[in-house]
Order: sequence, then C-alpha cells, then structure tokens
Amino acid sequence: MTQSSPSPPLLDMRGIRKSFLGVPALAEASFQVNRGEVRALIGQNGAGKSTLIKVLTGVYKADGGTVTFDGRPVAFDSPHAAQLGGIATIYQEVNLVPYRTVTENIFLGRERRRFGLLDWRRMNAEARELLAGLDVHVDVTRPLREFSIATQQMTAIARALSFDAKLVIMDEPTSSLAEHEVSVLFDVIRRLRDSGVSVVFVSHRLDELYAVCDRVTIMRDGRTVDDRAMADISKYELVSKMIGRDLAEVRRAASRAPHQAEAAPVIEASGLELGQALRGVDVAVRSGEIVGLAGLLGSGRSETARVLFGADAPDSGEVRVDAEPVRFAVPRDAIRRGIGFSPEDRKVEGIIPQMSVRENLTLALLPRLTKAGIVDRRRQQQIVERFIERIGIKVSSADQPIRELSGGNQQKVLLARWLCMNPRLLVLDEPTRGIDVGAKQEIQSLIRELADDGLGVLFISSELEELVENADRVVVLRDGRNVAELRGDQISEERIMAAMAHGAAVEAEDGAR
Amino acid sequence: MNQLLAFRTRASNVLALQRHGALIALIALLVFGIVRYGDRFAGENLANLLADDAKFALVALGMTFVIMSGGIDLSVGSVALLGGVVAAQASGAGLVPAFGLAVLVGLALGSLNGVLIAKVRLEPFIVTLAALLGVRGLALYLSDKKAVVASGTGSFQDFGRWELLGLPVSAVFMFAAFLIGAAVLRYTAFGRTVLAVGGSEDAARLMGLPVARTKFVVYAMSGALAGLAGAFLAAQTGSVSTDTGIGWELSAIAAVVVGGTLLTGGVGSVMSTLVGVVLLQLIFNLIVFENSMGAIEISSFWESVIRGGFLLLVVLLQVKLSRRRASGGTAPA
Amino acid sequence: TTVGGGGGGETAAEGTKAPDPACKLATAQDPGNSAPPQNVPVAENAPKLAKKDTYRVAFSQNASNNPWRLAETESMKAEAGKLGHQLTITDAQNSQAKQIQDIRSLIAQKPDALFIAPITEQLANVVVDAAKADIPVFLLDRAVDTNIAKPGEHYVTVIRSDFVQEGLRAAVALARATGGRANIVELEGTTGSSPAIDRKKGFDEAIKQCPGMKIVASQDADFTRAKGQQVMETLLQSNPDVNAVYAHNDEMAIGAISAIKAAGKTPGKDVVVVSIDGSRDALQAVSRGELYATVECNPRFGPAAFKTMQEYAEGKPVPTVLVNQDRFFDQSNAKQFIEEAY
Amino acid sequence: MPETTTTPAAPSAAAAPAVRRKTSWAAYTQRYGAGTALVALLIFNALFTANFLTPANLLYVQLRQAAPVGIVALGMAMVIATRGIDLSVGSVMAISGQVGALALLSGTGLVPAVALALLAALLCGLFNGTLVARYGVQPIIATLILFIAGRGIAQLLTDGRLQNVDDPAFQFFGLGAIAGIPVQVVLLVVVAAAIWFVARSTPFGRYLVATGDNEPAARLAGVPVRRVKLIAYATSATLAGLVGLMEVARVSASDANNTGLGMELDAIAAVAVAGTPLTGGRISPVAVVIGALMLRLLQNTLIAHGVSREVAQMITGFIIVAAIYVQRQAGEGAG
Ligand SMILES: Nc1ncnc2c1ncn2[C@@H]1O[C@H](COP(=O)(O)OP(=O)(O)OP(=O)(O)O)[C@@H](O)[C@H]1O
Ligand SMILES: Nc1ncnc2c1ncn2[C@@H]1O[C@H](COP(=O)(O)OP(=O)(O)OP(=O)(O)O)[C@@H](O)[C@H]1O
Ligand SMILES: [Mg+2]
Ligand SMILES: [Mg+2]
Repeated sequence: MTQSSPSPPLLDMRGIRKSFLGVPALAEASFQVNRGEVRALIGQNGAGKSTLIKVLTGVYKADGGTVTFDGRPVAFDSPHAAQLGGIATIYQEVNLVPYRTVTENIFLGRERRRFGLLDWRRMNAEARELLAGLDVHVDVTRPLREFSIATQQMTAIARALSFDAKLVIMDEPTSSLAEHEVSVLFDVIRRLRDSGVSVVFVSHRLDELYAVCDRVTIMRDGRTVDDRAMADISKYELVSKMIGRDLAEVRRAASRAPHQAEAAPVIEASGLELGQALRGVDVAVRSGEIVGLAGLLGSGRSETARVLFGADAPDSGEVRVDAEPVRFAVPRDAIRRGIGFSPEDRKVEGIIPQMSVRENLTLALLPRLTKAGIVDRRRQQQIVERFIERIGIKVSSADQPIRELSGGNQQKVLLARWLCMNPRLLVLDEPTRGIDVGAKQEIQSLIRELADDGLGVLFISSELEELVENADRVVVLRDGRNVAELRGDQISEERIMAAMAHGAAVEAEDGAR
Repeated sequence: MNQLLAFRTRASNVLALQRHGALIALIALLVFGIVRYGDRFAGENLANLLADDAKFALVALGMTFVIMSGGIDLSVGSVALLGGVVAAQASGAGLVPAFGLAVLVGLALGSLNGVLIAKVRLEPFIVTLAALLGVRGLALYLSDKKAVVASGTGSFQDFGRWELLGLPVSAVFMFAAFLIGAAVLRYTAFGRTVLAVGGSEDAARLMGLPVARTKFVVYAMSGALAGLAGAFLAAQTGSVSTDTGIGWELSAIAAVVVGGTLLTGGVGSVMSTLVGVVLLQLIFNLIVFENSMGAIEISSFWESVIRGGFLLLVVLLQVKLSRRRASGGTAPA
Repeated sequence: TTVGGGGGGETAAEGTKAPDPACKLATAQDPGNSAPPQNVPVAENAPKLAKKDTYRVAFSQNASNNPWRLAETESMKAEAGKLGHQLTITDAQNSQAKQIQDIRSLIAQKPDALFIAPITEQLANVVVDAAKADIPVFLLDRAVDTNIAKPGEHYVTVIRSDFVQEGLRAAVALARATGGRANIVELEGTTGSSPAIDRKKGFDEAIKQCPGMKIVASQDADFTRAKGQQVMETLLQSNPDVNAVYAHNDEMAIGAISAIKAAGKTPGKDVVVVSIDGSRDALQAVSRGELYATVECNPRFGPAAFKTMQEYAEGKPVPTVLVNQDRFFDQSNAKQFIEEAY
Repeated sequence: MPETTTTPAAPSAAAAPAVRRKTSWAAYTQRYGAGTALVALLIFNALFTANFLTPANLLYVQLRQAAPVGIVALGMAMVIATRGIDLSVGSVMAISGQVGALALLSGTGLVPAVALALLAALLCGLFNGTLVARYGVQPIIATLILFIAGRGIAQLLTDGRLQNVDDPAFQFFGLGAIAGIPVQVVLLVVVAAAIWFVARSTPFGRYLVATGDNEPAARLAGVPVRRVKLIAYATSATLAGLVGLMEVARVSASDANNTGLGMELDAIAAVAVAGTPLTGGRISPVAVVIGALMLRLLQNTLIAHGVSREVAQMITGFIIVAAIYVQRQAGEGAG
C-alpha cells in the first residue's frame, strides 16, 4: 500500500486483527490517514469499521497488528488515553449521559475550573458558543435526554470538536441528522481540514462521502480492500468493491403501482395534539400505500409515529383503524390490530441486548408462535432462518446475542421483527439509519413488494432522496402541524424542502394539484 | 424511554420537586410536632435528634454517592460496627487517634469493595452483600462477640457532650459533611464524573472518563464514612454493642431514595439525602411523643406498620408530584 | 472435629448407670438462687420521687420479638393498669442505638419515673442523662455499666436475675440427669447478649468440675425455636453420640427437641435437654418428659417494679440491687405451674 | 441451562464423565463457580464429616434445610429477571405463616387455612407489583415498605405471640415426605422445573427476561411489561408464603417475630452466587438451586465443624466473592 503523499501519514494501522469469541471481526485490516485530510471509511454492515475505530481508540484490545500515530507507535488502552493522545471520537451509537446537561456532556472529563472549583458560567457559555457554531441553539443547562436524537448527535459532535484533537473520528455522525445539520457539519469538517486536522468519516450515504471526503478506504469482511482518492472512484465501482461483486446498480424498480385513491385507509389520524410536540397532525395511510413523513428535526415526525402505535397517548385527536375509532393504551393494542413500529433509537428502544437474534426477531410474534401456551421452537427457527436469509443479516448463528451485531445488522433484525408479523401497517422511523447501500436497496424493494401486496407503510426519513424514491405520498410536518401533502409527480426533493422550510408557501402551490 | 415526551419534560424539574416532596413532608411533621407537643418537642429534643441522626446521615452520605454512581453498598452497617469496635478499643488514645483508626479501617474495607467492583468488575450488590457478612464476622471476632466499652474518661467520651453554635458537635459535623458533599458534587470534576458514570457507564468510558477510579473512590469513601459513623456511635454512647449497624444499609437506601436520588444512578442530590435521613428518624421520635400523650397506644408492631405506611405515602407523593409535572398530564410509561 | 470420648453408640440415659464419682455435680441438689448480695448500699442520692396516688411513668423495652419480652411488657402494662399509673412504652426493636434514642425521647417528656430494660450494659450514658433530668430510673432484668452510671445515684436500683447462677443450675441439673457423663450440645443465645454470655459462663465453669461432661459443639441459635431446630438437626448428624443439650432458653430447647425427634431419637431418653426461662411450652415439655428441667427466669417484673417504686416514693430504703427469686422446674413440679406460666 | 443436575449424591458417580470432560475441566469449573464450590464442599464433607454420606443426612438435613431458601430464591430470581428485587419475602413468610396458623387454630380446616395464607401472600405480591409496575416506584423501595410494615402486620395478628400448631395434617408440610423424599425437597424440584419450563418455553418466560433487559424496547415490541412484572412479584410473594407455611409446619409453631428473618438476603445471595446478574435479563433456575444448596451446605459444614458464627460469616463472605469472581473470569472471554 503505497502512499502518494510525501510526508508519512498521521495514522497508520497495519495488520490489525481482532476476533470476538473466535469469530474474526478484523482480519489483517490496515488503515492510513494523512495529515489534513478527510478520510472516508466505508463498508457493508458488519465489515468492521466500528471495530477498527474501537481498536484504535482503546475500547477493544487488538489481537495483533501495529498502530503508528503522529510518528510514534501507540497502543491506547482506553478511550481516555486516546483522547490524551489527540484523537477525538464520536462513536456510532450516541454515547453521552442522558441525565446530565448538554454542558456537562460536552465538558465531562476536562471541566473548566476557577479557584479549583468548576466554573459553570464559563462552561455554559462555551457550550452555547460551540453549539452555535453548529447552528444549534438550545438551553444547555437542560438534561440531554430532553432533546431530540439529532441534537444529541450534534452535542456529541460539539464535544469532539472542542478537544483540539489532531484526528477527529466520526462513526456515522449523519445517520440521524437532516440535510441542514449535515451541511453545517460539512462546513465544520472543511474548516477542520483547512486548519490541518484530519478527519475520519464513516457513512453509508455515498453522496456525503463525495461531498466532503478526500480519500476513501473500503473494507470488506474485516479486511481493507482498497484505498483511493475519492475523485478517482465512481459510485458504481465503490459499491462493487464494498459488496465484493459486480452489482449492477439497482435502479428502483419504478413499479410505483398507480394505486387506487379509493382504497379505504388502514389508519387515519386527525387533529393529533400532544404537548409542545404535536399541534394538530392529520395523517392517513391506505393499504398498499407508502406514505412518507417529512419535516425538519423536531417537527414532530417521531412523536406522530409513537402516537399512532400507542407508545404515547395524545392529548387530543382521533385515531381510526379501518374507520373504527381506537385508543391504544399500550403498543400491544396496536400490534393486535396489525401495526408494527420500528423506533428511531434502536439502542434504547429497539434491541433487547442480551437476547439472541432469534428471540429479538420473534419477540412480537410470540403469541402467534404459541401452541397450547408453549412456544413452537421449530416454527420459530424456520421463521428466523427465512428472514436472516431474506434480508441478509450477518450473524454467526441465530443464537448470537443481538448486542454483538454491527449497528446495521441490528437494524435489520428489528425490521424483520415486524416483517415476520405480516402486518397491515408498518410505521418506520428512520428504518434505513445505518444500513449500507446494498442492504438499503434490498430493504426498500422488500417494503415496496410488501406494499404491493397490500401493506400500508408510514415511512419517516431524513433523507429526502429516500422519500422521493419510495413514497407514493409525502406528508410534510412543521412545528407539529401538517403544512403540505405531495403526491405522485409533485414529489421532489425541492418541493419537500420548500415545504419543510416555509410550510405555508408551498401550500398555496399545493392548491394547483 | 427517553424519547417519551411526557417523560422528557418531567425529567429534571421533577427530581427537584421530589426533593421538595421530602422537604415538605419534613416541615409538615416538624410543625405538627411543635404544635401538638410544644416545647418538649422543640428545643433540646430536636438537638438530640440531630446528634443521633449524625451517624445515620454519614452513612447515607456515602450511600448517596454510591447510588449516584449506579451502585449500591450493603456493607455500610457492618463497616460501621467494625469502625465502632476499633474506635472504642482505641479510645484510650484519645478522640483523634480513635476516630482516625475507624476511618482508616472503613477506608480499607471500602477500598476492598472498590477494587472488587471497579477493577475486577464484580456486581456491587453481591460484593457488598458478601462484605456485609464477612465484615460483621470480623468485627465480632475482634470484639470477642461482646460489646466493646470505650475507656472511661477522656476526649473520646466527652465527644457526645460537646456543643458548637448551640448544637451538639456531631450535628454540626453532620451539616458540614453534607455541605462539603454537596459542593463536591456540584463543583468538582469528580462529582460530575460520579453522575456521568451512574447515568451511563458505557458512555462515560467512551467519553474517556476515569470510570474505574471514580467507582473505586466512591466505595472507599462510603467505607470511610461508615467507619466514621461507627466511631461517632462509639463516642456518643461510650460503647459499641454487637447489634450495631444491622439494617443500616436499608435505612440509608431509603433515606437516599426518599430524598429523590434515582437508584438507577445518574441523578441525585446530597442535601436532600439529609432531609430523607432526618425525616425517617423523626417518625420514631414522633411516635414516642404521641404514645406519651396517652391518647392512643402505638405498640412497636404498629410502629413498623406506620413507618412502612409513611414510606408508602412519601413515595406515592413523589409519584404524584412527578406526574402532575408531566406536560399535559399524559400517562407515563 | 471428630468427637472424642468412648461413649460411642451407647446412650447415657437417666438412671441406667451409676453417677460418675468424679463428678460432684451429678449427685448435687439444685443449688437454688444465689445468695442475696451482701452489703448492698441503699439508694440515697438518686433523684427523688414525690409521693402521689398515681404516676406518669415510662418503660423502655429493648425488644418484643420473643415470648419472654412480651410477657415482661405485658406484666408492666397490667400492673400499671391495676395501680392506675399512666404508662408509656417504647420498644427498641433489638437495637441499642434505637433504645438510646427512645430513652432520650422519653426523657424529653419528663415522666415521674423511668423503667428501663437495657439491651446491653452500655446504656449507662443515657441513664446518667435521665438522672440529670431529675428522673428516677429503675433498671429491669439487666444492669448497666456501674463505672459510669453509679448505683443509687444515677439510677435507683436494678431488679434482675442472676444469669450466671442460672447457667450453674442448668449444669447441675444436666449432670444429675446424665450421671456426669455427657456429650453436650450447647445452643447459645444471640451473639453478644448478656444472658448468652453469662449463661454460658455459669454453665461452662460448672461442668469443668466433671471430667465426664464435654461440650462437643457450641453454636449460636439466636434464642429462637426455628434456629434451635435447624442447628440441632445439623449437629445431631455430625455428632451422633450427643446425649445432652443445654439451651440458653426454652425456645431453642423446644426447637432442639423437634430435631431430636426428627432424627429418630427420644428426647429425655436418648438425649437429655435442659434449658432456662420456664415458659408454658417448656413446662408442658417437661411434664411430657421431653425436657428434663428448666430453670426459671421470671419475666413478670411488673409487681416488683411498681412495688419498689412505691417504696422509694414513700422514702423506704431501697437497696441498689434486687435479685429475683427464681424457681426450678422439673418433672416433680412442672405440671402444677403450667397454668400460671407465661 | 445445560444438564448440570448436580445432586448431592453425585460425587461417587461423577468419576466416569470426569474423564471425558477432562480437557474442558477448567472451563467447567469456571463457568459454574458455585457448582464447583458445591462439589468441593460435598467432597470435603464426605471425607471429614461424620455420617455425612447417609441418605438421612443428605435428604433430611441438607436438602430439607436448603429447600426453603431455594424456593424463595426461585421466586426472587423471577423478580430479578425483570431487573427488580424483592426485599419483602421474609415479612411475607411471616404474614402467611401467621394467617395460616390463625386460621387453623380457629378451626377452618386445613385446605381453607392454606388457601387463606397463600391468598394473603399473593395480596402482598400484588401490592409490591402494583407499586412497581403501575406507579413506577423503584423496586428496592417498593418492597422495603412491606419489609418494614409486613412484619409489623404479622406481629399484630397475634400481638407477637407464638401460636403452637400441631395439626398432624398440617405438619406434613414441614415434616412429611413423599416416597421417602421430604416435602420441601419435592416442592423445590417441582417449582424449579416449572420455572425452568416457563422461562424456556412460554412467551411469558421470554417476556420476563426481555422486560429486565430493555424495558422500553420490550414495551414497544408488544410485551405487556406491567403484567409481566406484576406476575413476577406475585409469584415471588406466593412462593415466599408457601415457604412461610412450611416453616411454621416444620417448627410446629408460627412465630411472626422470627419467621423469615433475613430471608431476603439469603435468597438474593443464592440467586447471585451462581452467576445470575442482578441487573436483570437472565434467569436460570438450575443455577439458583445450586446456589441455595451451596450456601446452605456451607453453613452446615461450618456448624458441623464447630466454627463459630463470626468466623463462619467471614468464610461465607469470602466464598461468595470467590465463586462470583471465578465465574466472571469465565465470562471475560468476550473481551
Ligand atoms: N462486542 C462484540 N462481540 C462480538 N462480536 C462483535 C462485537 N462487536 C462487533 N462484533 C462483530 O464484528 C463485526 C464487525 O462489526 P462492526 O460493528 O465493526 O461493523 P461496522 O462495519 O461498523 O458495521 P455497521 O455499518 O453496521 O456499523 C460484526 O460481524 C459484529 O457482529
Ligand atoms: N422537553 C421538551 N420540551 C419542549 N419540547 C420538547 C421537549 N422534548 C421534545 N420536544 C420537542 O417535541 C417536538 C417533536 O419531537 P420529535 O422527536 O417527534 O421530532 P422529529 O420530527 O421526529 O425530529 P427528530 O428528527 O429529531 O426525531 C420537537 O420540537 C422536540 O424538540
Ligand atoms: Mg459500525
Ligand atoms: Mg424523529
């Protein structure tokens, strides 16, 4: 692996090996980052990207290999050591302390002091300033958990930026961010690069890589398979390398069946209100229809989804299933009516970490897998195997605890949890978050297939492209209210964006429909 | 669950309110006592009560930090017994050496817990449960299974009689310790790290915080405070009986929780633990006073029922207060 | 660990063998109560008690978790009721710290007189506090440290049993029952409590006089029936040649008897049991022949306590120590006392 | 859990498989720290304790004494699986024992008396469960309420006095045997088997661990988390009530002051010592039984060898830590 740049790289990892209970996650992986460069790290779910990062920053101990950083051989034995060594990391799952304030989350570990005691005023002010640099304006003295996952992600970014590190690593920082935040982040990354800091950027969104990265390292099955200048590689080639076979880029089977507007809605909600979050949301999903729900961060999309599923009770408003008014007290009630829900925060609300993939996948299905009060293990196993194969979940066995899976594979298991229920309506909050391109297309076509068979889907995504490609209809929310509804040919990134930003203006335009 | 809007909004204000819930209950009980029992209840009785509470409060102070770090320390009662035993045995050498020895012994045992929990990473509950047994055994062994009597005279014996600012010196010490504890929590990096570790240990580790060291310190501190509490008891009563410390861990946990600290870690307040301690001890005092009014007779059996009932009341009050705060009164999970 | 002695499989039941000549206790009679203490001073400097018809008095009990304590409290209550005194009772629930707090709270009420059943000897400081508050204190069933709380000055008197003597009496009874040849299991009371310490002392010292009497196991059983039973079950397995049990109270003895029966042996025949207290259940066991004897330790302090208080108020001389006169129950007299036992 | 049916009678029979497993001997020792301690204790006693290896001792002393703790610990394990804890088991034992004894003495007959006692225990469990599941009170505090008040209630029923019960039919619960096996032991096996089956093969069993592992996620997956917790606490209390009755029957007297005293810690220790994390999400009845047997046998070994209480306590503390330490080393492989 020859370097084109004359000076030795800032980071040089060679021959890194790491296995978990005998299953290799990294096999002879190598990774270089030059000074002042933005380096993309890409690979399928489970390729070993996060593991590589964790090995570097002392979360895991490598089984073998060498690491040189800033000209010296290093072996950080804890994230703390890595931080001291000049590496700031944003790990894949937001890893902050939910009960503590935004300020604390930014400054924990290197608090500002005055007379030996903590100087809260100064820390709060600095925190505010740091976040303002990311165009986030929040009350920094509130506990982090009060804020949306996007704000939490921005806080994690602010924390990393405040380290004055030589290398900043971002493991899928954008998976829960929307366009605006992403562009703010890119500005920051470019500024970092200009000031000589190197950045490692992991993402499954290829456009983002092209937008901000200089070079790319491609990983597959725990190995490094290529290392190239971003400009020298086409998307097509990138994906092929990543997946390891020559994949004809699957264009979306434009089978958007012109479906009958007459079909009765599976679910219909009107006038949903809930505290500050929802102030009158109407949404309906017909069978066979994929409805996109768009909006800026905090516009109330997730909350709408939760209310439809019975996870939260609305203050007012009505939900009807098959034209019959319902009041779901608990999610179980919604599940009984054939509704499935994949939540936004998989770590907190999705996976049951210690349980096996098998059990996680069939948890919601258990009542139906039961014969005379006893779980039918054979059928359970059949179903699990079918879905592992069908959506390509990378596991060593169905008995593997789900917490050991890579982020994207966890997400796939959660999707499978609902798909195996044969639901009538699926509510998906950022379902493709953290899923690699190949898998994403598989999932999207799976959803489309199911929709063609009559499944209704409510689809929340911060990636407008995804909405445009998939949705039959897009409902745009703003500040907890419907501001627009686009259908058919009206659906375009520009229009959605305009509605998200200005709401009313587009509604006028809407009148034309 | 942190996505639950209702829950989110509640989160922090509520904890403040829970604290106040305990404070409100405390003030109500004090007013009740003064109105019903008059001067006999106020004045010296309350001063004595505070002096007696000091030892429980010290234990609860250590427990507060342990619980905020997401752990638990069941060994405090036994460590207090051991601290008392060694303090009483060393009492001939004077107050400071005796207290110092008790603190050292407590520190050593707390550190042992700390090493097993922070370094070896065993579960706090079971480690300190084992310590609860083992340390009690050790203390009984050292005391030859008999009460240990402090040497007849000297500063050690006088400790219980000293006053400062018109209060028994142990009560003053208790307030000072809590003020320092509160300052440590708010104004030192250590304090914030304790809360971070309790809030999410994984996150704290990935943030590069010294997780193991923090946990170690918290248990060592709890041990030292428990040892000191034992010395307080020995000095105040001139002896340490073999029953010392039985059930202290549960009283301390109750006081911490009544004060509004979450047992799951990550959130807490030091001063409100003090409120919890005084509140729970005050009930005993009130029952004795009520008994001597001659209106009703509260047997010790009823006393247990009343204490349990009161705990229930406070806990339900907290639940209610926190629900009221929930935005729009949505049903919580 | 293994059991010594040649007594192997044989049982040393009552009367089958001549008493061991080396053991004087084996032929001795019940020594009875200890001689009344000599030259006991009279309480003179303690706080005075005005003479009234009825009083406001308080009683600090240390626990209510066993029949003996309940009987003591009951007796105080009944007697106070009979005499028309107003009595406030506190219960320390087995905790010294709580008893101190209780007594402090009681002092704050300024009762006319204060009765204390101290949990340990170490309540002296708070007894001194009571005296300083000018409240006469009467101690029941246990003394406190007299270096700190001076008899006749900080408290009026202590009315108590002689636990050491009780142990001695039990030893004599056991020697008589086994002819001075015994492999004994001693079931001890709660660790650190003064009856456990003194009853052990009295017994252990006494049997030293008899070479044939050996304690093969001595274990803590918390003064409770269930623990007595459980510990005895275990000890009977590991020490099958046990032929005698000395229990520090009746409850443990009754538990032990159940264990003996469960092991297929006959209490009173294969294994002789002796204990202390004289509860109703114990007297019944004695009359059934399962318990050889029980040394009385009467919990009914009420009459004596209030009588002493009355005399003190009237200015009569009250000695600073009053020792209860306790009886000895065995097959010969148990039946007739069952009804009146607590 | 794999087939670790280490009955105390096993040591002699263990020789043959030991050869085959030789390679993984160390691994086994580590995986089952408590089980290994149990076997070591059995061997020690077989060698050094008189009359240890007799059926009478093993069945009627060791197993019978361990069974009550084991049964309560099994209920506790269900609560712990939901990430809870039940401190009230001792007090519930006292209440149930008192109620049962009082009912018997007032002449209700055996079956109604037992039913009443269990009903009282069940109510206690529902009280705990309601506080935890419905009001979201932290389990340790929710159950501390009954821990304190429950004993008072039990004492109040008879003003603290002991009730002698010598109804022979009732005594069967404590002293009887079925096919030569003590009732308690039979019940232990039945309860353990039932919980094992439920945990493994029924939706409820899976819900139990899912609730403890990640409650919000379980709820969103349609797990009825409140009901699951309620059932767990109710089961724990009912089992405690059952054991309370057995204890009363065994001693032939109900003693509200002492029945079940300290049982909560014994039961928690039994659950934890065999490796079940107290942070929930896991349940293994076999491990719980092994833990209970090990701790009881340890106590009895110390008693039989005349070790005094305080030294015994030190040794017990040490062995608990050693057992979980060894186990944790085994779990460390994961990195
Ligand atoms: N703690 C662990 N225990 C066992 N296996 C693990 C553990 N962490 C990761 N793995 C395995 O290592 C492999 C690499 O995982 P890693 O998280 O590095 O993937 P990734 O490239 O980051 O994927 P994604 O894009 O989905 O985040 C996966 O197969 C995963 O199952
Ligand atoms: N504690 C709080 N106080 C006030 N508003 C809050 C609080 N918590 C959340 N909100 C707001 O409720 C609204 C709805 O949030 P929701 O999570 O549903 O938005 P979203 O569109 O899904 O955004 P995201 O992309 O962040 O998930 C947001 O405006 C959010 O900021
Ligand atoms: Mg990853
Ligand atoms: Mg959202």
